[in-house]
Parts: sequence; C-alpha cells; structure tokens
Amino acid sequence: MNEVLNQAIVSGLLIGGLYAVMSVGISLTWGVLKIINLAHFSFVLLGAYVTYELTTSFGWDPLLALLVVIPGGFLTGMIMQIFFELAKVDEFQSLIISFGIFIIFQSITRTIWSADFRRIGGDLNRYESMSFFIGDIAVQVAPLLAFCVAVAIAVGMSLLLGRTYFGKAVRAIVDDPEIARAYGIDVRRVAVILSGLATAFSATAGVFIATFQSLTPNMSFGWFGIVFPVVILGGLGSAVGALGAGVIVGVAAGVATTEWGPLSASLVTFLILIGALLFRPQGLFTRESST
Amino acid sequence: MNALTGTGIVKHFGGIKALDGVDVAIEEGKILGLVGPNGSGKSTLINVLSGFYPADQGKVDFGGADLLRLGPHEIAGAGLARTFQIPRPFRTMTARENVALSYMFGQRRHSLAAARRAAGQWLEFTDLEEVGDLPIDQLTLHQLKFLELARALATEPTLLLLDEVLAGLNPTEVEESIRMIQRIHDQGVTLVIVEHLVRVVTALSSTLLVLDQGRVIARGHPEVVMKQPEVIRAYLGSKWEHA
Amino acid sequence: MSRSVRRRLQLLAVLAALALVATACGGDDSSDTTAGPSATTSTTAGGGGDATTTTEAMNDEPIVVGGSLALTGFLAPTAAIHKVAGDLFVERLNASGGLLGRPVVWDVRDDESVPDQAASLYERLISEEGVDLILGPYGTGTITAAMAVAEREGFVFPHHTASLTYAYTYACHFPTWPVGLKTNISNPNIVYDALEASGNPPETIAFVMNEFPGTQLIAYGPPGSDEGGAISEARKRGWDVVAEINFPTGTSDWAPIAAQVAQADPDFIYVGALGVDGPNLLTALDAIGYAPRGHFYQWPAPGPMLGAPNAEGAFSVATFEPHAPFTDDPEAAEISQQFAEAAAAAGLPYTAFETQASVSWVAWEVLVAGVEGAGSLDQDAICDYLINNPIDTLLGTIDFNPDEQNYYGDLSVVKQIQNGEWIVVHPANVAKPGTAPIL
Amino acid sequence: MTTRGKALIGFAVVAVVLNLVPTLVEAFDAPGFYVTFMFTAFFWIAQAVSWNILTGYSGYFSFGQGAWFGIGVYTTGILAVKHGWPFLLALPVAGVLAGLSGLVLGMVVFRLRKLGGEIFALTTLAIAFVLASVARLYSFIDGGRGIFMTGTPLPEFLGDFRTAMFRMTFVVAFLTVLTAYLLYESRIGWGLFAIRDDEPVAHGLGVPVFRYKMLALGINALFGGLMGGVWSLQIGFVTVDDVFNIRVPLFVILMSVLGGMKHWMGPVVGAVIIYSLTDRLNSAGLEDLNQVIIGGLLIVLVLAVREGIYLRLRERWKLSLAVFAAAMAIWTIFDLATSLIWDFSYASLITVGVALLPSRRRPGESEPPSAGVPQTAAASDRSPP
Repeated sequence: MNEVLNQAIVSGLLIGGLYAVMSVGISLTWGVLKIINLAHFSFVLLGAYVTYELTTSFGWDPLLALLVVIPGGFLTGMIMQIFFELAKVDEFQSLIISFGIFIIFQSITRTIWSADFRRIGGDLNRYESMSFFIGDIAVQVAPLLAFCVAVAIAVGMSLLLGRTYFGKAVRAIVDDPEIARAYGIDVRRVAVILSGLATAFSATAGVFIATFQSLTPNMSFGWFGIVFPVVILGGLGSAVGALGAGVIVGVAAGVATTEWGPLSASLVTFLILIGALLFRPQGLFTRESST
Repeated sequence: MNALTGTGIVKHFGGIKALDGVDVAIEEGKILGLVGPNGSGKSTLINVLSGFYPADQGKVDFGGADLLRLGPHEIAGAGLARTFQIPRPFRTMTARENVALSYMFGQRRHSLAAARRAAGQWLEFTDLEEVGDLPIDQLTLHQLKFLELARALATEPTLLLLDEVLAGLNPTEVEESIRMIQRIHDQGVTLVIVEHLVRVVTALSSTLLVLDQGRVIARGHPEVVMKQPEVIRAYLGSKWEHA
Repeated sequence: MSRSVRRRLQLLAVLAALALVATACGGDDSSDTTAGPSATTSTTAGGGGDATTTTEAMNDEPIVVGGSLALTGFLAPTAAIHKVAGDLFVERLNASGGLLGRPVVWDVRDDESVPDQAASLYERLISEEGVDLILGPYGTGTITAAMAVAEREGFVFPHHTASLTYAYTYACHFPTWPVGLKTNISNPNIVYDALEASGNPPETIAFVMNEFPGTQLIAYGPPGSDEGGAISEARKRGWDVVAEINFPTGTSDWAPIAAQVAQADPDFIYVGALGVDGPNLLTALDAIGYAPRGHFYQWPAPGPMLGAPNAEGAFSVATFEPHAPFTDDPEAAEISQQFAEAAAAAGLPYTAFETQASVSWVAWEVLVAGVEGAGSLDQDAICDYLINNPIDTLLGTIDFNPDEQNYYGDLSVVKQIQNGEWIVVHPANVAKPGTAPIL
Repeated sequence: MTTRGKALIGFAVVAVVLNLVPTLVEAFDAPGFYVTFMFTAFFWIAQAVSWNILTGYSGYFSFGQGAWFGIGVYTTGILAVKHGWPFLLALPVAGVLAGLSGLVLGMVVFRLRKLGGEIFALTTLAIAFVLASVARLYSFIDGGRGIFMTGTPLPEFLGDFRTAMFRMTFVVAFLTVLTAYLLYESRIGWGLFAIRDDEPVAHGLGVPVFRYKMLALGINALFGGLMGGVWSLQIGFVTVDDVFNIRVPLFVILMSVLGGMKHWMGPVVGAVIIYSLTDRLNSAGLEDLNQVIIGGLLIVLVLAVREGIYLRLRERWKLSLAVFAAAMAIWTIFDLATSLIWDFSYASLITVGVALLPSRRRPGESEPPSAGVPQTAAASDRSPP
C-alpha cells in the first residue's frame, strides 16, 4: 500500500501546483483589489479552449498556446479592471457583476465549442500522459510544468511585491487605498496591471488543464470546490500561500483517496479548510498582520 | 463613594504592556480627567473599562459587578457608556434612529415605539433636533460628536466615558462642547474625560489621573498634579505638544 | 408570424428598451458601463426568430411537441446530441408529411440540468403553453421530475435516458433506452458474455464506479434489495473482485485512483463511467505507466474515449453503431449520414449516430407510432396503443410490457474500440461482420 | 392605528387573496401553471428573504443557503421516504434540524475572537461542501443512490399536488416574510441593523450581539430548511449534486442584492423579478441567449440601482404603481401576450424601468422615518464624508 500512497502524495503535490495557478488570480484580485472576481473561472476555461483550438485547428504544440493566452489574458484582465474602476464597484457588487460576466462567457464558450466534451488527444498532445519515473514513482510532466509555473509565479510575485516600487504600491493599496492615493500612488494603474497579471495566471492554468483533461463549459463550476479552499487556506492576496495551499489540498485529497476512498477526498479537504478558518483565519501562509 | 473602582488592570498587545497594573477610582458624581502623553494607555483604559478590549488581569468593581467579566452589552446594561474620539455612528440610520437604538438597548430595555418617541429629548438636549432626520453623512464633525454624546446619554448611563470629545473642533465648537459636558455633569452623570487639551481637563475635572507607559504616575487635584515633576517629565520627555 | 416568434420578439423588445433606459439614465455614477449587455440584447433581437422550426409551408396548425433538454448545466455535453437528433427527426418527419397530416414543431426548452426546473417547465408546457405532446428530457433526475408532472397531467411520456429502471411506475411512461427492468443483472451479463466469448475471460476484475445513482444501480442493484448487480454477477462467474472503488461525480484528479487500480492490477477493469471519466482514468493510468489488459466503460462520451491513451480494446455497451449490420437498412444508413452532417453543423466534436442519438430517435419513433396508431392526440388512446402494440423502431421491434413497468428486456449490445473505432462485437448476430470481442 | 397594525392587516389581506388563486385557477379553467409559477416564486421568496434576515439585516454575508436548503431537502427525504413518516410531520423536523445546524455553526464561528465577514462567508460556503461529502459517504443519507420523492403521500386536505405545493410553500413563505417584517419593526431588527453598521459600537451600546446574530442565523437556517423540506417534492428525485450546488446560494444573493438588502421587502421584489424573468426567458425559448441576457441584466441592474430596486420603487411608489397598473391593463386588455404570467412579467419589467429613472433626490429631502431605516439606506451609495 505504501507505494500507492507515495504515488498519491507525489501526484497530489504536482496537481497542487496546478490548483495554485488556477487560484492565484482570484486570490490576488480579492486580497489586493477587493474584487471577488468569479470571471476568473471563465478565464481558466477560455485559456483551455483557446489552447484546444490552436492545437486542433493549427497543429500547435499545446504549450505554444501560452504565447497567445498570456498576453490575451493580461489584456482581458486590464480591460476588466478598467471596467470595475469606472463602475466603482464594492466587494459584493463585484461578486454579482463578475458572476454576470461569468455566465455570459459560459454561454459564449458553449456557442463556439458546443457543450459536448472536447479533448486534445493522440498525436496532437504529447503532454497528455507524459511522465518519467523516479524509482517506482511516476512524475507526470504536465502537472510538473504547472507546478513549476506556480513556483515561478510565487517567487516572481514575492520579488515583485517585495523588491519593487510596484510592490510597495500594491502593499500600500492593501493597507488603505485612500491613503495610497493621497501619497500619489496611481492606484488605478497599479490595479489594472495587477488584474492583468492575475488574469494571465488564470488563463495559463487553462493551458495546462487542456493538456490532460477533457473540456466542457460546465466544468468551471467544479473548480469552485478546489479554488476556494486554496484561496482561503493560502490567505487572500498571497501567491506563495496559494502554492502552499494548493499543495496541501492536492496532497490531502490524494492521501484521503488512497486511505479512505475517493468519496472522502472532498470531506477531508473541507474539514482542513474549516479547521484553518477557525484557527488561522488569516490563512496558513501569511503572517498575522499587526494592524 | 466610588462609582467605579479598578485595581491592577493589565492589558498586553503582543509584547507591549499597554496597561501595566493600573488602579483607578472614580468618585460618584464627579469628573475624572484622564491625561497622559500619546500612547500612555488612556484610550486603552477606556476600551478596557467599556469592554471593547478584554483585560488580561485586574478587577473592576462597578456597582457590585466585576466589569472585566462582563461583555460590552452587559456593561452598558450596568449603566456605563462611552463615546468615540472618531465618531462611529450607524451609517444607515438617521441621527434620531441612532439615538433611538441606544435607548432601546442601553441600560434598560425599551420597545421600539417608546424609543422612537423618546429619541427627541436627547436630540434636543444636544441641539441635533434639526438634523435628526437627515442621512448621517450630511452631518458635520461637530454634529457627529454631539451625536456620540446623545447616543451615549440615551443609554441612560450613570458613568460616561468621553474619549476626546474636543479633538478636531474649532474654538467656538470647543466652547460649546465644554458647556455641553458641564450640562451633562449637572444631570448627575459621573464622567471620565480623556482630553488632549490639558487646560480644559484641568478646568473641568475634580480629580486628575496621569498615565505614562501604561502606569499611573500621578493622581489627585488637577492643579497639584500638573505641577508634579514626574508629570512634567512625562509630558516634556515625550514629544507631546501642549495645545 | 407564429405566436412563439412574436412572443420572443416582444420580450426582446421590452428587454432592449429596459437596457436602453439603464444605459441612458441608470447609474448615478456609471453611465458608461452598460453598453456591452445592451448591445448584445439589441443585436440578438433580429435573430430571435430563426430558432423555431418554421413550417408555414403547410397550412394546418402544427402539432407541438413540448420538452426540455439540459442545454446548459452538467448534463449539457450529452444533451447536445439529443438536441441534434430531435431536430433531425422532426425535420424528416415534416418532410415526409408530418403527423396526422399536420406539421410538427418541437418546442424544446432548457432545463439547465435541474430537476425542479424540469418539473416546472413541463407543467408550463402542458398547462400554459398547451403543447399537444411531450417528450422526456435528458438525464435521470430531470426525467424523474418531469415524469411526475406527466403522470399528474395524464400525458404520455416517452423518454430515452432514465437509468433507474426500478423506480418508474407510471403506466404511460415509455422508456426507449433498451435496458430491461433488471438492468443491474442483465446489463453486466451481456458484457460478461462478450468477455467469455473472447475465449479469454478475466480471472480478476476491479470495479471503479461513479457514485451516480444509475451506475450504482448497475453495480449493486436497487437500494434496499438483495438482487445485487455487476459485482455479485462477476463473483457468480467465479471471477475474483480485487478492487471496488467508488468515486464522486465530477472527479477531476484521477492520479490516486489510478495508482490503486494499477496496484490491484486486475485482468479486467469495469468502470462505471459517465462522460469523460473513462478518458480521464486512462490518461492517469498511462501517466503512471500502466496499461489495462481489459477494460469496460458504462456510459462514456464516445469521442473523447477514442483519443484517450490505451483506449484500444475498451469495451462499452451500445444500442446502435453506424456500421453493418445496423446500417443494412438504407433508412438507418441515411439517418446516420444525415445525423453526422447535422452534428458537424451544430459544432459537435464527435458526430457518429450511436447510442445516445439512437435512443433519442426511438423515443420520437415511439411518440409518432403512438399518435398514428391512436389516430388522434388523445393521450389515453396513445398510451393504450403503445402498451398493446409492438412498435417498429430503428433498434428493431419493441413491445412495452406493462408487467415489467413497460420495460421489454435488455437489448443492449457490446461494442469495443478496435483499430481506433467503436465497433459492435457482441452478440454475434449484430456484430460487425468479421469482428469478435478481443481480450 | 399603528404602522405595524396596518401592515399586519395588509399581510392578512395578501394572504387571503393569494390563497384564492388555486381556487380561481380551477374555477376559470386557467392554466395550472399559474399555480406552479406562484409556488416557485414562493420558494425563492422564502429562500431570499430568510437569507436576507441574516445577511441583509446583520451584515454577515452567507453562502450557506444551499446548506440549509439541502438539510431540509434531505431531512424530509429521509424521514418521509426512507422511514415512512407522514410528510407534514417530517417537514417541521427539516426546519428544526436546519435551524439547529445553523445554531451549531453560530456557536463556533460567532465565538471566534477575530471573525472577519469574509471568514464567515467562506465558512458557510465550506459547510455546504462538507454536507455534500457526508451525504455521499453515508448511505443512510444518500450514499450515491438518491431519494425518490415522487409519490410521497400528502394529506388529502391539501388538495391535489399543485394545490398542496401552493399551500405549503405559501405558509412557509408567508411565515418567512412575516418574520422578516416583524424583526424589521422590532428591537431585534434594529439591533441587527446596528450590528451591520458597526458591531463593536452596537455591542457597547447594549446590543447583545452574540444572541442576536445566533437568532438571525437560526431563523435563516430554519426557514431555508423548512422550504427545502417542502421543495424536495418538486425536485422529485433528490441527489447530492442537484441539492448541494451553488444554484440556491447564488440565486438568493442575486435576488436580494437586486431587490435591495436593507429592507424586508427587497428580497421579495428581487425574487419575483428574477424568477419571473428567468421563467419567461425560458418560456420564450431563447436558449443560449437566456444566460447572456440574465448575465447582462445582472450587471446593468447592479450598477444602475445599487441600493436595490425596491427602495427606488418605493421612493416613487405612486409612479411605479401607476406604471405597473397601466402596463398590466394594456397588456391584458389588448391581449398582447398569451397568458397572465406574460402580462405580469412585462408589467414588472416596465416597472423596473421606473426604478432606473435617474434619481432627483436632493439633500435633506427624505420621507419621515415611517418604517425605520429605508430612506437613509437609499443614501448609502454615497461615500462617507
């Protein structure tokens, strides 16, 4: 049984990286910009479908889709944030507006690609089940790449937020947007860039999902149960937290599946989540703020 | 006869001792002035007495009950009320509704209908009748400060803690506010006032309590206390400016 | 202009006006934010009309068949197939003179995969919109909810995809998924017979079952009964059940399940799969370097299965595949052909006319046969006719048996992926000529 | 006569009139769907209004409506079907069990020293997922087999299925709205509003915040569960995926925000508008466009009428009533649409247009506070000084 457990832990670790990439965009806009942007679920979905289209229609390597998806996501995120800024929405309004955007995108996706399952299979997609072995343990390449991206995002965001003027501006906005504005920080511009980054991250997650899962527009509803635990466990606005939380969720689900069966996976995940909410409400990976 | 007697009150924030064994006694029907440099623990003391912060140690006797074991609403029920330095009205309610709400809860339960009827008297007392039915965000800072008073009074307290009522007001408003405080006192309410304006505190209070770094460094008659060397040192030592 | 088209245009006009008002004067501080949605509304107003099957060429008032499908929601991927099949059927029906000499309109609405929505929708179709006939939605939950309405309103209820055979007692429900009342016994045995017929039946078998009521019924039999199902039937054949894994609907992380399957290393994996469970499991198995020796999938999405790693040799159950002998009948061949074209036009990725589409087709055939047999739209007469007469369908003659809650025996066949295509391999009389189950 | 007295008479009149509907429908041989339409609206009204008692009144944002709803559905399912209880006996148990679950949640989260609104919201979201997992795991609840509710016997005095659903949903919705109103016009309601505005201050002024929050959460869960219990019959076949999903929590949020969360009537209006709109869009058979239109309208309306449609309509209630009556009359008399529901929906939509008219409110010009909070709530979209 040990071998199975080890495999589950490694796979969980890797898939946790993907969860982190899926979640980090929502976490950033929620934590920093106070916008609960459900439209990020659409961006993950669109990223996946665009990858599907580029691969199946033009014969691209699925990962080449990143070249389109990242700038596309960045641009979309910026436009979206400009809209939110102009509309001056608060947290709850953002929830509803972005839900409106979400279901519109769902419809568009369904109209373009139909509700039926899509899958990049066979020769077009060498990542689908590509893996290598360390001892008896298989390491899947697609989730591994997603994991690396998650690490890159976590490190990159830490550097960006910790070492640059942009980062200072972001932290100032988290503390108090009004005061940040008073100190001459162009809050709108920072917000727009941050939203662009966040959306690009979400769309990137879609690329990886397209490499090894079947796509259908409605699958985005299933992500709620993964993304929200990760966002909350990781702490709002924390890329490093999202990575850590993604790994926890992935590994916990893997271990639970192995030990108590697949039906218990979500129970274990959410019990961990509730425990974390009650005992470390600020998230597992953020320091308790003194203010 | 003391309205309130507190002994050995300790309050930590992380590693910082904001209150380090404070003893406080408030004589019934009098005005106690609470002064001290910034960060000396004045506001913390108000917050602990009113139940906003749980104390780490100590005992506060208020009419036979230990305040530190009560929740804020029970403290209000025991007859202690407070105001905030930065006014915190209920923003979706009018001034009248703010006052009615305090009256409904406060020291005694009252029905909504009774509270609606009674709210006017405190608005009148605080000269807020005219703006009583406006949305809160149309009130000036001065009016909001008076609303703090009206709301606190509507709880029908026997002891009222006033946290920097005068901060941010212009000289005319300050004069008006001082008269208001005296009028409140005249009604028989015991008062604790925290104030930056030492001149005002000294004039109003019958006793002064000076805090520095969470400890009581002096207490007694205002004129006497303000001349004590520790007090002068505390004020001058810190970069606190006399107003 | 037909009444329903006018209804649509009217609603769109009011909505457009509302959006205009909102754009023009709504929002104290956000007057420039509403252009998007209002533009969407106005551009679609013109196109609202062509969603109906207009049949103005025929003079008679059309017969309206009401129904719903899960056009959105988690059942939508498969419901899309039923939409294409139904549209095609109605088109062909009208081309050949309609029903009782009248044109037929299929008024199909979106139940969003939500049962209570389906119930309310059928209620509306019957009582407010006054449809003449109804046809069941797609999916067990919505069918069950809609059937309750049909029963209360006394409407004949042909339906194609309800999986819980034991639960339907309405006298005028007509299931066209040909699985039999005791599908938990019959269905696995058809599959197991195919495995025996390969000459190389498994000695060990693992069950990986979706925790979906239909697949649970197959695995364990009806709740509270001791009939058993696929698992106990396998044991009866002396096969060793080496793993029994139930996974929740919508599972997306398959790696830990795959690891357990690989460790059990059975001769045969019986997957109680819906939709893309199959390809997802196969991908995860391949990623850990495991290729199953034999494997079966209950109700997979056929297209994605074909592209999955190590899918060659996968079994499933079927009712129809577009190859001989099914297409020996020229009409069946023509329908398959037309369906493939229509599905491609609707943007479906996999266009073969197979199980889902064929049971949809049969449901329509049953409805039409009932009306024509009764010679009227009288629900009781239609119901009587269907119960008392054998019905010729694409899948052969079926005879609804009221003693078996209108089921009529399990007509399922077994298909397998051979050379990258789904092929019916068992029983021999319907197998593609020259093929047999390979294990 | 007091405001409350008048309102209670109003409630009684509405109750009597509404309860004539099934009889009238039968008498005039009108489409039975009129009844179904109304009881579905009752369902959403009860869900939205009960949610609003917690979230609108106390300010604690909850995603937990699906959990209370689901507990109700499964309780009647298990008791009435698996254990053969009379349905009307199982129903109150559904409400009580949901209410108790709410209280248990409250006991835990409201005791937390630092309970942010977000933490509360997300905990309630997690609860539904936990319940779903538990239901999947244990076969005495579901175990992946579902529960068939069709054919559950109902007492005869309730009439046929449709009428019975109407009566039961009506009673629950009526009690929910009445409770919301009575709270709104009471100390407790005001205490909750104070908690919503500034909880520590409310606490310091004597509001027993813990008790009140528990009460709000308990009432929310109780009515959510009670209506869930009734609704299990309409679902017909109860499964985990159909019950514990984000549909119910999401829709109650949309309805309440759109209608207005600061007044007891807001969610009623929001529920009626959103439900009738989705139903009519569906009836019009616009298929994929449905969702685009719903999504677009959500965006437009949330931006255009931030304080909620109800308060805007109330501000200009004479105009609104006149427009509604006129539209209703025009559509009915000229027979522009095919049924009364269409007439009603058009009239409602056009009336919503009234809410969209730009506000001409001037400072200092507000009604006397006849019903407490509303007229200032209307001003809340202005930023604080």
